[in-house]
Amino acid sequence: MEYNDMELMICLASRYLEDNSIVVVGTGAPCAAAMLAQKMYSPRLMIMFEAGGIGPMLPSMPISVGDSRTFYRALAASSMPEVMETCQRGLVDYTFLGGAQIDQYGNINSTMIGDDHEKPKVRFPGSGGANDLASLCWKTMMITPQDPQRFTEKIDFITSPGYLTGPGAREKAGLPKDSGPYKVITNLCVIGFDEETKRMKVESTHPSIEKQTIIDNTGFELLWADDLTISEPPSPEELKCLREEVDPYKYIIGRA
Amino acid sequence: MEYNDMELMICLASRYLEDNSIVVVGTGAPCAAAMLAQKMYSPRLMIMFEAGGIGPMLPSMPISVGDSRTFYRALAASSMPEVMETCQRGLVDYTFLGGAQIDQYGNINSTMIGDDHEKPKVRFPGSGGANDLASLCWKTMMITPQDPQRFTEKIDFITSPGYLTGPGAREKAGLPKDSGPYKVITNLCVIGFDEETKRMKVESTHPSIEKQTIIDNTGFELLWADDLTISEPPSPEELKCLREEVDPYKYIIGRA
Amino acid sequence: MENFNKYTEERTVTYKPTGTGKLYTDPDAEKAREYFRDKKPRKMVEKATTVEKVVKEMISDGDYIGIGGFGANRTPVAVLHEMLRQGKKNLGLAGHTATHDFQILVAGNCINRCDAAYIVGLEARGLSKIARKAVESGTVELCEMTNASLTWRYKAAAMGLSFLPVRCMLGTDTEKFSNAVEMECPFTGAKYLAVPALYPDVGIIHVHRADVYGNCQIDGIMIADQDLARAAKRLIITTERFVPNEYIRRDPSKTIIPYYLVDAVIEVPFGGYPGNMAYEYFSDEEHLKAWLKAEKDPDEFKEFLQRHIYGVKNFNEYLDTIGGMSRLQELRIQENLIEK
Amino acid sequence: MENFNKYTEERTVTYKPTGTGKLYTDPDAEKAREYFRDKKPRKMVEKATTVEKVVKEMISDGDYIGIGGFGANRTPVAVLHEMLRQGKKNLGLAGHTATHDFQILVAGNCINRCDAAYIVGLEARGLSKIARKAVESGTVELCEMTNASLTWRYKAAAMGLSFLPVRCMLGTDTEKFSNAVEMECPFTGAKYLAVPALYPDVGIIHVHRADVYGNCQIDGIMIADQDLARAAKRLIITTERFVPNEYIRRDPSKTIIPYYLVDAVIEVPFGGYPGNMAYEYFSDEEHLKAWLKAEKDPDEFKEFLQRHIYGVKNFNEYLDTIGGMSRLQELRIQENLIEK
Repeated sequence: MEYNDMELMICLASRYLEDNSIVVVGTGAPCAAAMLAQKMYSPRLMIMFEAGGIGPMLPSMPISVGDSRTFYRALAASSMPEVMETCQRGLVDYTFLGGAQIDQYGNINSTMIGDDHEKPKVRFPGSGGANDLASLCWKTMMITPQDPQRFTEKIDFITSPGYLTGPGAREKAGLPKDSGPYKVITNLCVIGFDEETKRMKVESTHPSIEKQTIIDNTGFELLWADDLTISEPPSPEELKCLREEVDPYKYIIGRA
Repeated sequence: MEYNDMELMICLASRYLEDNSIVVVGTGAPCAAAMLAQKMYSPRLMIMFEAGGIGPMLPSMPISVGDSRTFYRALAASSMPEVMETCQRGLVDYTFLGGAQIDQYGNINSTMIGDDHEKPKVRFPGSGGANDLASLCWKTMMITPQDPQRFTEKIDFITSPGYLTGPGAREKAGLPKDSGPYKVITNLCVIGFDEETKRMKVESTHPSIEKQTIIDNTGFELLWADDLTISEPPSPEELKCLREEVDPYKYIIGRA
Repeated sequence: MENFNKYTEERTVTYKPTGTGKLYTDPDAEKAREYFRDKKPRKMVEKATTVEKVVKEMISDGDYIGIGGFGANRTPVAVLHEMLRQGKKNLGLAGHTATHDFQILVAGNCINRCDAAYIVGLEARGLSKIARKAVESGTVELCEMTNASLTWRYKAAAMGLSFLPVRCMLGTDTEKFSNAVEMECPFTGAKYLAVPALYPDVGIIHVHRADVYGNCQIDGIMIADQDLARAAKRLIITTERFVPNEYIRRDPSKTIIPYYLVDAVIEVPFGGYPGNMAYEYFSDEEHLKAWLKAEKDPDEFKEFLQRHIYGVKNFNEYLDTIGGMSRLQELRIQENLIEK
Repeated sequence: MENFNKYTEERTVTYKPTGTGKLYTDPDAEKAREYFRDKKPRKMVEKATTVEKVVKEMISDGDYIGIGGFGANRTPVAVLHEMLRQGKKNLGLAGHTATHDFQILVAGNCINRCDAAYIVGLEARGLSKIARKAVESGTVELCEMTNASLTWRYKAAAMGLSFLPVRCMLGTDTEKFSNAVEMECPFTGAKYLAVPALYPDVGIIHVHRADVYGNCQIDGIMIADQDLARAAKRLIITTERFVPNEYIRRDPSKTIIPYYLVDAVIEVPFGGYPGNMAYEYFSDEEHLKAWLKAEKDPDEFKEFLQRHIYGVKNFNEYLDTIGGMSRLQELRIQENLIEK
C-alpha cells in the first residue's frame, strides 16, 4: 500500500505510545499520532493538551491546543498550570515536539534564525509550551522531516532542552533526572539516543532509504545502532484508520 | 436596655466593620459581629471564611469555618489557598482573632501554656489560620475578656504576630508593611495601638467601668488616649437585631 | 522602557533554618517524581474496593497521612474508623484544622507525630480531652504549622516543587517550632519564609461523586483537597456514590481529581458522618457532643468506642448505632434548611 | 522518627541572574499589596460600562497588558479592536500563546515589548507576516519566556508573592534571554529557576457569564485566567451575557472570578469572535485565513483593517462585516457538532 512521508512518520510515532501512558501533544502530526495510537493499539492512552484539556474523546483534529475539541467529553477541563504542574510532578510519560533546527543532542530551536536576538533573520513562534514539556515530561519525541539545514551541528538558539551538551548536562542545569529526548522520527529513519554519549543514534532506516541518504541529510555525525533494522512500514490497517478516522480531511497527511 | 458583656463586645466590634470592606472571620463572636454589622450598618460587608466560603448569605451562625453555611448562596465556594492568597495579596481589610494570652504589642498565644514545647502544661489548638490572618490581613481585631492572666507582660508562646517587639519589628521579620493589630475589644474597654510605640492604648472605657478596674485587669502598663471617651453602649436596635436575627438561639451571647 | 531588574549581578544570600521542628516527610521533588513515575497507576482501570482491604493494603504503620476535608466537614470517617479497628500505629499526620479526625486517631492511639496547624479542638464545640492529653504528655510530637503554611506545603508538592515561599509565620514562636527556613526574594530582596513541600505517604479524601476509575467531583468548597490529591503518594477516595464515567464526561470542569491520581475508590454512603457533607447532610452535633462527653471518663469512653467503632464490623453498622436512616434523614433535612 | 531536614545550619548560597531579558513589570509584592489596598474596588456596585469608555479610561499608553484566553480561544477581541481605534501605543504584552490577539495588536502598532512564550504564529493556521516583521525589525522588543513560566509568573502574583521557583527553561537559550534567576532549594539544595511575579497593569478577560458586579463564570478550560484575574492591577471583563446575581449564587463553585477583582464589566455577545468560545461558537477559520492572506499585501491589509476595525464604530458593527447572525449561527452549529 502506498503512503507518503507524513503518513509514515505518524504511523511510526503512534507505535511508541503504549496503552495507559500519558502524553501531552500539540496540534498537527503529534495529535494525529496520538489519535491513531488510541484507535489502533492504546485505547486508554491518555491525551492531554497544555491549555487544560485532559482525556477528551476527540471528535476531530483540534486546530488549537486550546480549542473546545481538546476538552470535548473530556475527563477534565482544567488549566494551563494544572497540566504543566502535572508534568513537573512527573506524571506525564511522553510529549511530542517539532522545530526548525535540531542538534545531535536533541536540542531544538523553534525561536529564531540568526545571531542577533534583537534583530533575528527569521523569527519563529518561540517556545510556547515546548521548552516546558521538553524539560518536565519523561520522554520527548520529535516528528520532523530530515535535511542538513534542520539537523545541524550548531543550532542558532536552544529553545527546548535535549541533552544540552551531553551526559549529565540536563541534571547539572537543574532539569529533572532521567528525562530527555527519546525518539526522533523523520521521513528517513527512526533515531534514538545513545545511552552513554546522549548523541543521536539511528535505530531503523525506512524502507528503501539508503544509509548514505541519511548521512547526506544530517549536518552532524550520527551514531548507528548495532542492531540497525528496517522500519516496519505502515500497515494497511494503520493507513485506513489514519485516512478514514483520524484525518479524513487530510489536514495533516495532505501536507507531505 | 440591659446587655451582657458578650453582647456589648459584639456590638462594639461590629461598628468597626465599614460597608464594602472585606473581613475574614472565624466562628463565634467574630462571626456574630460581622453578621450584625451586615444587618445594621454595612449591608455589603464581604464575609470570607478561611476554608473557602466567600460572600455567603448566612442562614445561621456556622459551627465550623468549613461547614456548608459558610458558602450558602455564596458568591464563591473556593478553597483555603484561594482565601489565604487573597489575604497575602492584600485584598482583605479585617480579621478577628481570639486567644489565651495577649501582650502589649498585640501578640497572641493560642498554642500552649508552659515553657516546654514538648510537654506543655496546657495545650490549645494552635494557630489554625490565626497566624496567617494576623500576618496577611491589613487590620487585626480581637474580641476577648480582659483579666491579668490573659493580658500579660510576657506570653508563653507567640502564636500570631501583633507588633512583635515594637515599631518596625513586623517589617524586619518580613511581614507585610502597614499591617498589624488594630483594635482589641474587651468586656472593659476598647483598645487601639499607639502609632509611635505600637503599644496598647485605651481609647474608650465601657459605661460604668473605672480606669482602675482596667489597670487591675491588665498585666502590663497600658497607654491612655488623650481623648479617652466612654464607649457608646449597644443601642436597642443593635441588641434587638443581635438577639432576634443574628443569634436567636443564644449560642454566642448566651456564653457571657 | 523601565527595567525592573533590581539585581543584575550574581550575589550571595543567607538561608536560615529558623524552625527547630522536624521535617516528617521528604520534600525532595526528584524522589517524588520517581515515585509518581514508577508507582502512580496510569491505568484507567476499575479501582473499586472495600475499606477493609484498602486500609490493610495501602496504609502501613509509620506512614504519614493527609486527611481531606476540614475536621468535621467532608471527612473520610469510614477509613479512619477502620484504621482503629486494624490497630494502625505510629502514623504521622498533617493537621490543618484537624478536629474530629484528630480525635478519632488519638482515640485509637494511631499517631505519634503531627504537623500541627489546629489540633485538640473542635472549633465552636470545645476541646477534646483525650487529644489534649496526647499532646500534653508528649505521646504525639508536634511540628508547629499554620493552616496556610500547610495548604501551601501541599501546593508545593502538587506543583512538583520542593518548597514555596510564604509570608506567614515570620517573627513568631510558630516559626521557631516549625520546620521553615528564612530566605529572600531573588528579584526584590524581600524576606520570605520557605516551607518544605509535603508529599504524604497516603492521602484520604471523601467526595460527592466518583466513577470507578477514580475521576471525582466535589460540591462546594475544596478546602485543600485539590492539592492534597496531587501531593499524596497514594490516594484513597471514598465517595457518597458512584456515577458512570459518562456522567463525569458530561461536565469535565467539575472533575477536581482525575483518575490517574487515585489508587483506590470506595463507595461509602454518608461517609462523612458525623461531619457535615455540603448539600447532603449536616453534622450530627449530638453525636459529636456525646464523643466529647464520653472522653471525660475513661471507662465510659472505652465503652463508647466499643459501641461505635471497635464493636462494629464496618461503617454501615456504625450508622446503625447512631440511629440509622431515621437520624441520617434528619441531618439531611437540617442540611437543606427544610422546616419540619 | 526520621528527620528529613538536610540543612540545620545557616548557609550562604548564590543567586545568579542568568537571563539578560528585561523585567517589564515590577514584581514587588509589597507594592502590589498597596495598590490592591488603595485601588482595587471592594464595593459590590454595578460596574457595567461600554468598551469605548473602558478602553479610554482604563488603558493608558505604555501600560503592560495581559490577555485572557489562548490566542484565538475565548479572547476579548472587542477590547482589542477598540484599542486600535483609540490608537493605544507602546503597550507591553504577556505573550503566552498569543496568536490572533498578538496579530491584532501588531496590526494597530500598539505594542513595543513582550514577554514572549509564543508569538507571531497562529498554531496550525500558519504564521502572521506582520507579526514576524514587527519582531524581526526590532519594533517589538522581546523577553523570552515559556507558556508554563508565564502562567507561573501570573500565579506568583495571584498568590501575593514576588517570585516562584520553576524547573523549566534551565540550560537553554530561552533562559539566557529571559529575566529569570538561578537559585537553589532551601531544603534539598536542588537547583531551581526563580521567575518574577507578573502583575500586569491591565488584564482583559472574556467570560461566558457575569453579573453586573463582576462575579464571573467560565465554561471549559480556564487556561491561565484564574491567575491573570488575580494578578492584574486593573481587570476588564467582557461577557457573552449578563446574568442576575441570583444566578451566580445558585452555584458558587462556578465563580472563577469574584467581583472584588473586577474593575469593569461589559456585555459583548460573540465577544470572542473570530476565536472559539467553548460551547458557544467555533472559530471562524475563513475569517482568520482572510486576515493572514490580507497581511501579505500592505494595501490590501490596510483596506482589510479599515473594513473590519477602523471603519466600524464598535464590535456589533464588526460582526455585521463578517456576515452577521447568519455566519455566527453557522459557527454555533459547528461548535456544537450539529450535522446540517
